[in-house]
Amino acid sequence: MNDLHRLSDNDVARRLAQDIPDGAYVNLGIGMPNKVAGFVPEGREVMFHSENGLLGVGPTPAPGTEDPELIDASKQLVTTIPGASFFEHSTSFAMMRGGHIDIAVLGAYQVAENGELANWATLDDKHPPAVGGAMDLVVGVPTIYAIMRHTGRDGSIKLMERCSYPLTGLGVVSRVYTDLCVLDVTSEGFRLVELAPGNTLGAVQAVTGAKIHA
Amino acid sequence: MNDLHRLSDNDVARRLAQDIPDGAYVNLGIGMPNKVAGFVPEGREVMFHSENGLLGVGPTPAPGTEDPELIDASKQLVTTIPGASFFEHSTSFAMMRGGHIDIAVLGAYQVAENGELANWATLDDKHPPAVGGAMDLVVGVPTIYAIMRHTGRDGSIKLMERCSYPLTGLGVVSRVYTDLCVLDVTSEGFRLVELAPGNTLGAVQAVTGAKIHA
Amino acid sequence: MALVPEGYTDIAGFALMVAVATIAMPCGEPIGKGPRMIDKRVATLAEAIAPVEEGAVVMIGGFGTSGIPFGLIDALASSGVGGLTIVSNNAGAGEEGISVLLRNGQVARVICSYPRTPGSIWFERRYAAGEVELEVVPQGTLAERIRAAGAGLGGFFTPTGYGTKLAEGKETRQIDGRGQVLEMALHADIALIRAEEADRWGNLSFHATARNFNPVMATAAKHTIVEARRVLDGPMDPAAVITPGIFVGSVTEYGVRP
Amino acid sequence: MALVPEGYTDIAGFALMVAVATIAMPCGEPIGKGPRMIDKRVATLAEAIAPVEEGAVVMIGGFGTSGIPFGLIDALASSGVGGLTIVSNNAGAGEEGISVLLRNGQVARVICSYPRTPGSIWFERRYAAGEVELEVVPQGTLAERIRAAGAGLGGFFTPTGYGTKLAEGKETRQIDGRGQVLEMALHADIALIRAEEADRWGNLSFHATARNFNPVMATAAKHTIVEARRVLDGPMDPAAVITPGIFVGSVTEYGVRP
Repeated sequence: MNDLHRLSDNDVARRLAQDIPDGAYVNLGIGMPNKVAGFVPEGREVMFHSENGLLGVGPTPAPGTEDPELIDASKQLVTTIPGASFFEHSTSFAMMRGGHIDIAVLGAYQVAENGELANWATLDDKHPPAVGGAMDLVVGVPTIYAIMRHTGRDGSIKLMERCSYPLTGLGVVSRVYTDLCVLDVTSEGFRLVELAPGNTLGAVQAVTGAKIHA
Repeated sequence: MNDLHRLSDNDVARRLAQDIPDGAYVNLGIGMPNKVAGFVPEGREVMFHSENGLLGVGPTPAPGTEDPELIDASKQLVTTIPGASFFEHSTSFAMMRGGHIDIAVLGAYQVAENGELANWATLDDKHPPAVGGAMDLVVGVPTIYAIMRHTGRDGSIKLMERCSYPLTGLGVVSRVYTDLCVLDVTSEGFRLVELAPGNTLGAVQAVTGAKIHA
Repeated sequence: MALVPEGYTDIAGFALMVAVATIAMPCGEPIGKGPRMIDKRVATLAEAIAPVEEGAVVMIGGFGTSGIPFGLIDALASSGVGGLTIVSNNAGAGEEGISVLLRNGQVARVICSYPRTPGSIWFERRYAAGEVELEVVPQGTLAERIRAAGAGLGGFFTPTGYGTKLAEGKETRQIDGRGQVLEMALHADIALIRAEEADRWGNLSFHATARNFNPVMATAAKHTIVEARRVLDGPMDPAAVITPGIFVGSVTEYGVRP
Repeated sequence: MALVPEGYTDIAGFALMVAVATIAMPCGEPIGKGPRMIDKRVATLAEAIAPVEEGAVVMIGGFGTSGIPFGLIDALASSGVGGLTIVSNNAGAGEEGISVLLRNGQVARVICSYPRTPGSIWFERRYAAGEVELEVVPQGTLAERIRAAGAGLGGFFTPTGYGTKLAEGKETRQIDGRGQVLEMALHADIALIRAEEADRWGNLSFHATARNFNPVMATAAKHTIVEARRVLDGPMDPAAVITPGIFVGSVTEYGVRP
């Protein structure tokens, strides 16, 4: 794998952010997905939704202005932008499940070429499973972007023919952004959108568990 | 029926109002039930619920202070009392169906000795049926009081063994207040609570379609 | 084996988001230097109503005389679009509101809980002549079916109506010892909504009992059209928003109060 | 045959109600001359928590660190009541909130969506030792099951979780071409709620994202116990009420903000 040139997490998030259109309602999962907010191109107004009851998530508060009860789904302190609203949980999930949010960006353990997503549980039964809001997002939001490292830290395959971990949803992922490439999920399987600079399709295919259509 | 002494609608409403306890949450149906609000004994704080999104209905506004968009379920102009709240329809019916309201007072075409209530449609198919919120109230509110004239204007029987009109609910009425008497609905059928002044059980029984247990 | 998806544990990068974001989104100011990007305001009621197509399912907020979008209904009447299915609590009264649509013959079907308001002459006339279909739904079930559509649920079991004529032909079962009826989500193409205040993001608040069916209907249509008594210049207080703008398609100011 | 039940057409009598009512209920003033009649205020958290019984199902509002009724949880911990089923989004973190109940061994079962918050050591310890049962529910389904209980619905069909491990053993069907799972109402004996403001009628408002699960849980319990940062002397503005007092059993002031 010496011939692979990996983007940083921030660069993957920056790449994904280019695909968030002006005026979109977007839910960001915790962790790597949450980085996307910082890279939305200037001039676009995007309303970020946080499952805990906030539409219009703003940046981290300036020191001294923090509100301990104004947090996002990652439990980080945030602010609101103009046009924001607060609401309770059943309304928040009505937005998610009811098809009102345009795009959700989710982390993933595994993504399969048929759009399967696994991001809530592994095969390890020692630790309690924790599903959060991921299953509601994948059934309700029409466009699901997965953002992830292309392979596990141990080199394990994460993009594959079928997920081996318990599923979050079936046929839900539209596009995958990794540190090596961007792939669309199509009826034929993964289709290459672009390679991260310095990589070849052959090298990326070698660390991918399903065929990448060029 | 010369020997019957009938209470006025107001006196029936006044009698019923004695049975509304302090602190109760009460929904009043349109028409005769709505009169009950005016007769709650002084010193009791009762929160009247209106299905169109108001808890804490107050009296008719003084002339010149009317708010055309502050109405009750009868579409009459009202006010609010201290402690009132506004909410939307699905919350309003959550209160009704979810068992949060203590008492509902409903008008009735017919009430049966097994607690059946008919108050939304007749056997006349020429006119469109109109159910409103009655069916939600009868399934959700633990205590349903029917308030009605004991017989129809044409002398027809309205308290009977089984309703002949389409049902609003099964086994839902707890007590019936009429211009002739107050009856409890029990597992044995109607049981006399009291007679309007000047009436005999025999005379009232004669205009009732089911046995009144003394 | 990492238990947490890649990146989940790495929230240090959040600081970078913040650094960038505080530049791109200064608090309290519109984002960017260009024109305001989310702006749901539409100049006229006629323009607002233009997306309504022949045969559309149209939800109309209001209860009695309160919270009815009279301006939008009049615009819909003027548009002449027909074959409509109207979902509303009532079926109009007198010569205004939904009655105008019925009088014009624009309505093929009504789904409501209470079509017998005093003065519902146009509904009664069309109904008696067999010119309009009627589906009567218990009021709470109507609100809940609309909510289910907006919330992405297929249907629900409710005790309301069990054992009555309105449950005939419907699936029922016993749950926790009570008879319950399966009721399905009720979707619409269009919702016509009356609000008190709105902002350019489509956030809405309502006045007194004019709230009623408006918030829930706003969630259940493909396109939600709002007349607001006042359209604010700035944003609404986030805690005062009753209907978040995500549910709203367009907003037009219509200052008339019935 | 009268189409309208007796009395329905006779709304002239309403005027009499008004005449009497304006005497009994002068606008803006408490009713009657005696003591205030509806007063849900309770002096101490310990008194507020007294109705919680051994083995109760207890819903606890909050998400992450926001909107959690820490005061009530601490009072519950001090009460020593055990065998509890806790329904909450998370399962506690660090040495506070739900973690204290777990540490004390008061919890037999947890129903939640996300028990793996960083620092959920007491949950993990009890879970690993088999000392606490866990039911994991997708977060939206959790909120909706709670709402169904509060709204008197038996259950609902949702697409969430269809085809996954969390739908195993559950009834499913196709609705509008989508696989959906039947989920049942989730009731509680007690709900512990954190509000920003409350009045003596139990009306509540919430601060920012501290709203989260609190309003929906307040509807679903036999007895709802509230800690409010401020208890108002007078009534709340009716349009600003988020949780109407009808859903609330008791209110105690607890000014501490996390």
